[in-house]
Order: sequence, then structure tokens, then C-alpha cells
Amino acid sequence: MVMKTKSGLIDMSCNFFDAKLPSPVFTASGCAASGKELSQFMDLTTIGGIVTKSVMLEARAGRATPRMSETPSGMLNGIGLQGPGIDAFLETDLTWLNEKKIATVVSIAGNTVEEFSKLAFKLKNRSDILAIEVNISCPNVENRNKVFACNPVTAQEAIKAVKKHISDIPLLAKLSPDVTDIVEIADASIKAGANGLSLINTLLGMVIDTKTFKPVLSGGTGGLSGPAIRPVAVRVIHQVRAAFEDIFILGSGGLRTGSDGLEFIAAGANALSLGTIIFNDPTSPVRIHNEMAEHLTALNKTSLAQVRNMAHD
Amino acid sequence: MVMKTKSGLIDMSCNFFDAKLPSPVFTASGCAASGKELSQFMDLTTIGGIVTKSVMLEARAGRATPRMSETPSGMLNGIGLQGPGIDAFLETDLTWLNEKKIATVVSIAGNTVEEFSKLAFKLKNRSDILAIEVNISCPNVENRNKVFACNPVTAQEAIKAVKKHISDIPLLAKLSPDVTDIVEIADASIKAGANGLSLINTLLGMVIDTKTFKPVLSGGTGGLSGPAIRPVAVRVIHQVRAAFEDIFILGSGGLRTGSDGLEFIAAGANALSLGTIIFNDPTSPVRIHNEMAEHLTALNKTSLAQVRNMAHD
Amino acid sequence: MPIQHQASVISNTRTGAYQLLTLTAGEIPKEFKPGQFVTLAIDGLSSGLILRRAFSIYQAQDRGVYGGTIDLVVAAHGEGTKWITQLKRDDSVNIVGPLGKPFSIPKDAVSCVLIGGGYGAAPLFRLAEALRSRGCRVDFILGAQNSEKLFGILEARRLGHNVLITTQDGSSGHQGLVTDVLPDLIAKADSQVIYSCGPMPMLQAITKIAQAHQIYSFTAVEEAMACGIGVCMTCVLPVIGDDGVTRMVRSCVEGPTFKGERVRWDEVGTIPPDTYGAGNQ
Amino acid sequence: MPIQHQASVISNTRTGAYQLLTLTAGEIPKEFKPGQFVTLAIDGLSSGLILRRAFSIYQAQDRGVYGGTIDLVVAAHGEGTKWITQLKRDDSVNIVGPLGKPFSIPKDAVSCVLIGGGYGAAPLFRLAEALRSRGCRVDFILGAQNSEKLFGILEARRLGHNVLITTQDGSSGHQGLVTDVLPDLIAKADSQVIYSCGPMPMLQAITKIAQAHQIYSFTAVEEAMACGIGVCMTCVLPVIGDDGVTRMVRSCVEGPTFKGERVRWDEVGTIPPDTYGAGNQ
Ligand SMILES: Cc1cc2nc3c(=O)[nH]c(=O)nc-3n(C[C@H](O)[C@H](O)[C@H](O)COP(=O)(O)OP(=O)(O)OC[C@H]3O[C@@H](n4cnc5c(N)ncnc54)[C@H](O)[C@@H]3O)c2cc1C
Ligand SMILES: Cc1cc2nc3c(=O)[nH]c(=O)nc-3n(C[C@H](O)[C@H](O)[C@H](O)COP(=O)(O)OP(=O)(O)OC[C@H]3O[C@@H](n4cnc5c(N)ncnc54)[C@H](O)[C@@H]3O)c2cc1C
Ligand SMILES: Cc1cc2nc3c(=O)[nH]c(=O)nc-3n(C[C@H](O)[C@H](O)[C@H](O)COP(=O)(O)O)c2cc1C
Ligand SMILES: Cc1cc2nc3c(=O)[nH]c(=O)nc-3n(C[C@H](O)[C@H](O)[C@H](O)COP(=O)(O)O)c2cc1C
Ligand code: FES
Ligand code: FES
Repeated sequence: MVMKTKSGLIDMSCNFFDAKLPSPVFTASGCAASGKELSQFMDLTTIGGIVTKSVMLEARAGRATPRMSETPSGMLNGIGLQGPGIDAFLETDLTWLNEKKIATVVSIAGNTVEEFSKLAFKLKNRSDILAIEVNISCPNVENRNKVFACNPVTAQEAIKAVKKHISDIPLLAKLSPDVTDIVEIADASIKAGANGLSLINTLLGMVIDTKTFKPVLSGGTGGLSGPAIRPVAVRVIHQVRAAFEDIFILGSGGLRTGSDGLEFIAAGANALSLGTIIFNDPTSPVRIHNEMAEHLTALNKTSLAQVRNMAHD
Repeated sequence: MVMKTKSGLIDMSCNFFDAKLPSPVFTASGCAASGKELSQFMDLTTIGGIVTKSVMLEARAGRATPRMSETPSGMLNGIGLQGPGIDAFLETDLTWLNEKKIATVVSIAGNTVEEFSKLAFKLKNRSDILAIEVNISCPNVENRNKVFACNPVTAQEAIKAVKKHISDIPLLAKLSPDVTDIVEIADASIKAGANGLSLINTLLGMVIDTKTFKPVLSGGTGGLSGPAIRPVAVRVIHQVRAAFEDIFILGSGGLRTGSDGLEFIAAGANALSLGTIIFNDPTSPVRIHNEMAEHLTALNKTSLAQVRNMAHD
Repeated sequence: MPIQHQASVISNTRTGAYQLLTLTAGEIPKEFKPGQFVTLAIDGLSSGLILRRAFSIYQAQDRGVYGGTIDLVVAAHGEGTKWITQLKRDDSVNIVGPLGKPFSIPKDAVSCVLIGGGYGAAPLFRLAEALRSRGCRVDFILGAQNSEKLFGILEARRLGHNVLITTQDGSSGHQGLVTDVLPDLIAKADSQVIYSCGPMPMLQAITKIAQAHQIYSFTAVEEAMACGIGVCMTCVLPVIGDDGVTRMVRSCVEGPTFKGERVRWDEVGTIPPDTYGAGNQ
Repeated sequence: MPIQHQASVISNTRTGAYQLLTLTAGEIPKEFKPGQFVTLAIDGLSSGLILRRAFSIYQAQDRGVYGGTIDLVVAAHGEGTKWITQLKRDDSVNIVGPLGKPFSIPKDAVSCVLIGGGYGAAPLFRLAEALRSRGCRVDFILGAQNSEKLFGILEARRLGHNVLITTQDGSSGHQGLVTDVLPDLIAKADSQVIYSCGPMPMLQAITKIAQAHQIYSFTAVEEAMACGIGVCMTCVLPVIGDDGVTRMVRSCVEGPTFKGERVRWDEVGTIPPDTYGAGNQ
């Protein structure tokens, strides 16, 4: 777990609940599918692991195209959670990930509390999952009121529905930055049984085509991601870390370089997940891991842990 | 008010309450000071006008430096409302603006409801102001709970305190996108007497220096602005316009080109205010006005009004 | 297997309305098959454009003075392609490829028509070579808005039996669309397979003609892509599978080449109600 | 009056650790006075870097084959200056200038020391010319970390009476800081005014020495700027006014040149409690 850089040795390992991983770098949900395609570019066992695309109970076709629009230093997406449904996912995707020994966080998304409960039931007692990420913050739902993470009560209900069935696997609640008080939502999620938080999901945005003057995305609005949103992610992580000293935080939102990763760690993240940058640079998980190591050894650090929470006094 | 472009004639005029302005383009609060510096680069009477830097009751030194950090396609600022105080502002800055016949929206900011009331009293019955923008959304206050626009009750109180003294001058409430439900805050502001809304102020963000691992800005957090946030601004304007068919909206947030301006107009903005782009291109108000005119005539439009609200069906 | 390579620009020259861009490409040419594409990142870490741009591989050389190289035909469209068309010799650009499913190639020596719309002609020449080496007869139809936007006529003449040209403004060849001259050519050449690349409406119209003549149609589509490698699900279109079920299929990894009759052209941009998973929105 | 100009790169050549960048500058040279600066926009509309970068004007020619031109001395620092140092001939770059308050120039023919730290020497040569045309004696001290980072030695020799060199690593001249050699020079040259440009600690130390010798010190500071034209309030530092009151003053329009003793050097980066408006935070 100690790696060698130009300037010295550094311990880049990451304590992920009971697991010790060689790197804090994960791929973010929806940005690496289930790992197969990316594994053509790198050995996914050398990074922290992958967070799979949020899977729903049933197969789902997702939204009509256009599903994306490039924005300044970012992009807007409205995929609409296209996917095979949990059963096919477990049978095919997770089996492949396990065969390849890739550490896997399974992301689940439900339309209702009951769906979250059913999804959790399917994952009960599995020993081949590193953690479950509960996506209660997907902006691409038909109705803003359906975003569980926009309200402490609904956030709590969704997490509780999952927790009911899950005892041994760590639960991460993935939260939305589009709230007045993120600490309140974090608190509700933790009280409902979340062992950690994934911060942040995309920001709700819109792009309008100036030939037709209609929204570009078929769904009207979509989720804004990429470097553009990084300062919001850093602020949210910092804010939540200041409120909860011990909670595990998986940070995401605009990571592009190793230096960005260190911003997140200093703000309070325990691990990182890379989204949009993977589209720009498919080998970025390895690059960012290495850039962090080089950056830290150049500053005479000997472990990543030394900078965690450093932005707090 | 009808101007000539390469492709034809176009009416670019803007109905700003009772006033008819030659252009919908304003400079945004805090991004053009009180107009003097920018007037070296262009004739400010040819655009809509300027929104002055938010002025407080007393002179204010602002925050310590560093006050800014560049971010991907944007910047973070924590100026802390440095300014001369309302009396000096009225005497010096507003007098100059009036002499030059520059249409002026005066932005005011208070720490307390009482300060808003006192500020409004100073502006009572002035016939030399186009409108008053009530900045209830400055993120650079010591305490998040002090952002009036984060809560419908406090938003209402602040606007009411101003409205009490102001009858003839249109009031714009400047709102923050950092809320769970912007429509709720807009509704509260309108009920309190706002005649229009300024959407959006900056997003709360943070940048951490990865040499020191401390926040770059002296205040820790700051306001994120620039093209990075444009999709959020378009979404907020669209959302508020969908809820309030007739409310006047002054749109801002990441405007860079004429095409961007038309996105805002199609989303529902009545007029536009340019912030960060002025730092990049001091003559952007004129450029963006002209780009909008060219873009529209190339699409055979004859007036800007034809595209307003077009993104709604 | 796709490869990520930090390429150097060898040359970038104007050809009609396009730029012909030659890049070092490392091992990419070794992996390449006709119909595949590469993606280019725009600028370095400070770029505000974070998504890669996709381009059909026009030529791919295994080895030469620069090692492996590829040629692309690039039309300036928006900011990203403008940046690409302005690349200068020795500039650096990050490429990923080869990507996507290549064109299917018939086992037998059949008669083929290759139809390119504008820069859509780019992937057809290496395809023509592959077909000819199988003994296939190859005819070309190249169409465009105007003669400036026609690409590869000379090379088509070198590789093809017949080469028909159409332009919408009549500035070269037949005034009209490629589909105006296709039926006659099929009859004359007894074509068995049509390969096409170009705008969606052209691909759709060609597929209709192919179906009417009961011959094969292979199309290379162009859908907006965020990743190009199959991980983001932005580039989907409704395609009927071997089992008769319509799925929203990724054009970057399960395409860009599709059997024409499998694509539900009329419903591109929608989720047809009978699509797999459409009931659970 | 500042002017916005779409400049072309005339040349961009290496000089020690820096790039010497010559740009067309339209009417900017006509308006220019020594000590002023220009700002450059980074790239076009697709750039992710939206803030301009500030550079002292090193040379400004009113007229020539290219009309007005300016020369800048650019150190590669972060992404923005990296982009600038890689500009090629005929590349286009948007400039605004001349900006800021020029150096004050004494009415009388007094003896002056001009001190430049690294690229901070850039604005001093046109200043030296202006001083010499008033009959002033000019001495130079050029200091840097190492000899690579010294700028303008030859030109200083042409314009200056004495030229002292210091480097921190001893690779040229005296090993140490400019302030090591300053007191002796003041004594020898009977200097009345010191002009300096370079890192803040250097400016502060020079001002202390000037005060000890009861001579004038004019400094050109370098504060991070978002706009460069006085509209954003990011570039402030605590400066004592003629009325004795400290204000947070914009270094882009009320500076970058300040009388050394007016800047509250120890408190740069803070709001001193007695600053105008500090009580109302
Ligand atoms: C498989 C494939 C092969 C292609 N081959 C070629 C080729 O050989 N020559 C050529 O000139 N062009 C080709 N294109 C189209 C080319 O990718 C687009 O013109 C380019 O992405 C537009 O980028 P931009 O920055 O100029 O436009 P912008 O409109 O600024 O792009 C904004 C975003 O939308 C995407 N986008 C916009 N238009 C298209 C489009 N037509 N197709 C895909 N993505 C789009 C961009 O990738 C980008 O993410 C191909 C596209 C695909 C999918
Ligand atoms: C009045 C003035 C004159 C200057 N003259 C010269 C000169 O002649 N030659 C030269 O090489 N440099 C000069 N500088 C410094 C130069 O502006 C910075 O090195 C440059 O802005 C850094 O940009 P970057 O993209 O490389 O760095 P980044 O760190 O990526 O810049 C990020 C942001 O911080 C700002 N910034 C960072 N460092 C500085 C700095 N030291 N000063 C001002 N802004 C900064 C940038 O403008 C940008 O907005 C001058 C600065 C000022 C204020
Ligand atoms: C195309 C796309 C699809 C995404 N799908 C999901 C998803 O299924 N579940 C989820 O929790 N987050 C999803 N996200 C959000 C990312 O996991 C990530 O939290 C967000 O994009 C911010 O990180 P980034 O800026 O690095 O992309 C998606 C993001 C993108 C761009
Ligand atoms: C340096 C700076 C100072 C600002 N000061 C104010 C202010 O005093 N009052 C206010 O209401 N908004 C202020 N804003 C916010 C802008 O008016 C604008 O709403 C915001 O920056 C979004 O627009 P933009 O992306 O075009 O900059 C400031 C923004 C910046 C960048
Ligand atoms: S472009 Fe990402 S899956 Fe096809
Ligand atoms: S840099 Fe904007 S006021 Fe000085």
C-alpha cells in the first residue's frame, strides 16, 4: 500500500470501513457502468474500486435523447437511470466484478420507499459488496418532490427502508447539494442508519437550444457535473465534516486532477469518486491517484491520511 | 430602439416596468462598481443600465485578502461588501450616474431587517433610480443563517422592511440558488412586495489551497460565479417563470455570449445582468447586446420579445 | 481493445470544406477495423470543453516514420471542432481508439454500394479496400450539400467500379440526394449490400430502399456522445435485437455501425413504448 | 484611458527563465506611462480560465511596421501563464491597457535607485529612460533567486550608472538579497528616491531601508486581480491616505505603484482594525 514516487514513499491506502484499499480513488456511479468497459484501460483492482451505475428494481429504458449537453467546464445529463434492473445486474454485472476481484460499491435507486426496501432485500447478507450507495438524490425524476434527499423526512424514510434489511454492509447515503441545509439532510440520513455519505450528486440545471429555444435535454432539466461544480462539492464536504467529525465521506463533484483530490481530502473526504472526468480521460482514476501521491511526497508527506481534514482548524 | 444587424432590423428594447430601455443588458451588482471605471470602455447609456455594487448603511472595509480564487469556468469571491456606505454612495456615485444619465438600479444590503428599513428610508421618493435591488442573498456573511433568502420568513421580513418606505420605485429581490425550493422563496418575496426578482446570486463554494491545505479565501467560503453556474441560473429562471407568469425577472449567472443571453430570455428573463464576464471582457455588455441582435435577425426574428418564455410550452 | 494515446499532429491541411488531420496513433492502427472511430480531447487541463469529440478513422497506417498514424476528416462545427481544425504541426492531442463496432464484412464476393454523405464518406475507403480484398465489387455514391463538402472523389474513383456524385445545389454531379441515384445503381450493379455513413435521414432513406430491394443495409450512425467508450449511456437509440426486442442501445460500443433494418429510425429521439424497460419510467 | 485591443503575437522568445512577448497594441503605447500594466485574456470563448492575467509593460512602441506594440516579460507560473508563454507568432490574444497608476516622477534631477526582483525588473527600464530625460542619475539593483531569473542586465548597464546584481544562490553577482547591497549604494550614489518592483517582502524591506535613510520609496505591488480595471474589489491592500486614514485600496487603479511608507506591509492580507469601515463588518 506504500508506493514510490519521484520524491519518496507514500502510504496511499484508504480505510474503507473494515476494508483496507490500495487507493482512495473510486469511479462514481453512472460514470463507469459496471466496470467492464473501463477495465480495458486499466486494472481496476489497483484503485479503490468502482461504484456501479444506480440500479433500480426493474429494467428501465431511461429518458429519450438528447440526454446530455456540454456546459462550461461541465456537462448536463438526463440519462434517466437506464439499466437492467437489480436481478440482471446481480447475475451478470456483479458476478463479473466479483470474478475480477474489483471492490464494488453497489448503487441503488428507487422510485418509492418500498422499492428501496425491495432493492435492499435483494442485497441482504451479501459478502461480495464493499458497500451500498443509496442514491436518494437523482435529479432526473419526473417530479422534484420525488428527490428523497431534498427533505429530511423522505431522506430518512428511504435510508431506513434499506437499513431494515442490511446489517453487515456499510450504507452510504448519496446526497444532493440542491438543498438549503445539507447538514440537516446529512443528520437525518445518519440517524436513519447511514454509515457514510456520498457528497455530492449533480446540481439541477438546464440548457436551452438557441435555435429552437427549447430545453436541449428531452427531460427539460438535468444534472450538472464536472469541474464547474467542484467548489460546491468542496464546500459541502467541508460543511458536513465540520458538523460530523467521524462520518465516512465519499467525495465527488468535479474532480479532475490529483490536486483536486487533495482539496477533497483536506475538506474531509475519506475516499473519492470520479465521474465526468472519466469521459474526458478514461485512465484518470490511475492518473489522479498517482498525481496525489506525487503532490504529497513533493510536500514531504508520507501518508494521505496526514492531510485529511487539514482545512479545518 | 430598432437596430440594424447584418441580417436585418430588430427591436432590442426592454420594458423595464414603466421605463423603455434600449437594451435588456445590465451590469450585475458588484461587477461594475458604480459605473465610472466601465464608462471608460463604453457608453453606458447605450445598454440597459447598471446595477450598482450592494451598498450597506455604513462604510465597510470588507474581508481580508485573498478575496478570490479562479475556478473552472468561474471564480469564487469573498469581497465582503466593501463599500462607502449609503450616504457617501448617494452623494458621490449616484450623483455621477445621474449626471451621465445612466439608468441605475441601486442594490442595497443589510445585516438586519432594521438596516434594510433604514437603507430604504434613504432611497424614499427618489426619482433618479430605475429600481432598487434588495440583495438578500449575499453568501459572504459570517453566518449562513444570516442569508435572508435562505428562508421564506426572513426573505419576507427583509423585503417588507424595504417596501414599507418605497412606493414608486420598483423593488427587485435578489435570490440565492442555494435553496431547496426557490419557488417558495420567490413567492414569499413577491407577497412581501417585490415587483421583480433578480435570479441568481452566486452559489456557496470553497476552494482549498493544496500547498497549505487551508481554504484560499480569507472567509473560508465564497460565492461561485461565471459560466460554470449558467445551467443552474437557466434552470432557476425557468422554474420561477413557470410558477409566476407575470413577475419581472432580471437574469444573471454565467452569461458570456449573446446566445447565453437568449437562453435566459427564452427561459423567462425580462432583462439580463452581466457579472464575471465583465472581468474577462470589459466591453461584453455591448458585445452581448450585439450578438443577441445578430443571432435573432439571422433567425428572422424582428424583436427580442418574440423569444421571451419560448422555452415554456 | 481501445488505447489511449498522447498524439502529435503530423499535418493538418485543408481539403474542400474539411481539414485532413494526420496524427501519431501508436498501436491504434494495429487494432483498427473499418467503421471504427477515435475520440479527441479538447485542449489541456484548463479547457472549458471537457467532453471528447468523435471522428471516423479515415486512414490508419500501422508503421511509418512516425510509428502508427491515423488520418481524420474534420468539419468545423462548434467550439471543439474549431479547436481541432486549428491544430498545428507538433501540437499535442489526446486520442482514444479504435472505438465502436466495425462494419460487418460479407464472407462472399458480393456487389456492394458504399454511400457517404459529406464527411460521412471518411470511413468508407478502408472499408472498400477490405471488401475488394474479399473480391467484392464496390460502387460509390458520394453526396453532399455542395461540391466543397464532397470528400474523397479521387480515392473513390481509384477503389470503386462506379462513382456517382450528388449535390443538393447541383455544383457537382447530379443535383439532388444520394437516394435519387441509388435504385438505378442497385439495378445496374446487382448490389447485395449497401454501406452508408452520413446524416440520419439519409441512412433511414437508404435503409428503406435496401428493404424494398431486399438487400442488406449497414449504416454508421452519429449520435451525440459524452464518453465514446460505453460508460455514460448518452448515445443511445432504439435498436431491435436478435430476439426481436427493442432496446436503447449505446451507439458507441454496440454501434456506430448497425444493420439498417434494426434501427427504429422514425423513433430515434424517443423511447418507443415497447422498448425493453420502457414500462418502468 | 485604458483600451481593449485584439492583439496579434509578433514574437515570443525565451530570455533566461522568461518569455519575451511582443504584441501589437494599437493605441495602448500612446497612453502608456512607466509602471503601468496590461491584462491578457486566456484563450477564446471555450477557455475554462475566465480571469485575465496582469503583466507590467516592459517596452511600448508608438509606431512601427505593426503600428503600436508592447513587450512583456512573462514567467510561466500556473495554467494561464503557461498558455501565454506558449503563444506562437500570429496567435491572437485580447489585451486591455494601459492600466494602473504610473510611477511618480520627481520634478528635479535627483539620484534614483531602481530595484527589480526577477521579472519585477520589467517596468523599470522605461522608468529609467523617463528619469534620465529629467536628468536624474539612475542606478540599478537587479536581484533574483538565480541567474536564470535575472532580467534586463544589459539594458540596465546601458541605462544605469551602476548596476548591482544579487542572486540568492550566488550564481551571479553578490550572493544574497537586493537589500544587502542597497545601503552602500545609497551612501555611494547619494540616492534620493528608490523605485522597486518585485515580491512583497522585498518591497517591504526596501521601504524600511528608505525610511531609515529618510529618502523616498515608490513600490509597484503585485496583488491577485480578478478584473484589473477597478470594478471587483479583489486586489485591495491597506494603504494610508493623505488624510492619515487607512483604507482598503484597489491596487489595480489606485496602484500598482504606491509610496512605500503608505502601505501597511505587515498587515497586507488583513483588515487592520483602524481601517476605514473596519468597524462595520
Ligand atoms: C461515431 C462518430 C463519428 C464521427 N465522425 C466524424 C468525422 O469523421 N468528421 C467530422 O467532422 N465529424 C464527425 N463526427 C461528428 C463530430 O463528433 C461532431 O461534429 C463534434 O463532436 C462536434 O463538436 P463541436 O465541439 O464542434 O460541437 P458542439 O456542438 O460544441 O459540441 C457540443 C457537444 O455535443 C457533441 N456533439 C455535437 N454534435 C455532435 C455530432 N454531430 N455527433 C456527435 N457528437 C456531437 C460534442 O461531442 C460535444 O460533446 C462523428 C460523430 C460520431 C458520433
Ligand atoms: C500589476 C501586476 C503586474 C505583473 N507583472 C508581471 C510580469 O511582468 N511578468 C510576470 O510574469 N508576471 C507578472 N505578474 C504576475 C502575473 O499576473 C501572475 O503570475 C499570473 O496572473 C498568474 O497566472 P497563472 O494562470 O499562471 O496562475 P494561477 O495561479 O493559475 O492564477 C490563478 C488566478 O490567480 C491570479 N494570480 C495568481 N498569482 C498572481 C500574482 N502573482 N499576481 C496577480 N495575480 C495572480 C491570476 O491572475 C488568476 O486569476 C503581475 C501581476 C500584477 C498584479
Ligand atoms: C452521465 C452521468 C450519469 C450519472 N448517473 C448516476 C447514477 O446513476 N447514480 C448516481 O448516484 N449518480 C449518478 N451520476 C452522478 C455522479 O455519480 C457524480 O456524483 C456527479 O456526476 C458529480 O461528480 P463529477 O463532477 O465527477 O461527475 C451521474 C453523472 C453523470 C455525469
Ligand atoms: C466579485 C463579485 C462581487 C459581487 N458583489 C455582489 C454584490 O455586492 N451584490 C450582489 O447582489 N451580487 C454581487 N455579486 C453577484 C453578481 O451580481 C451576480 O449575481 C453573480 O456573480 C452571478 O452572475 P455572473 O456569473 O455573471 O457573475 C458579485 C459577484 C462577483 C463575482
Ligand atoms: S457515449 Fe457514453 S455510452 Fe456511448
Ligand atoms: S482587480 Fe478588480 S478592482 Fe482591482
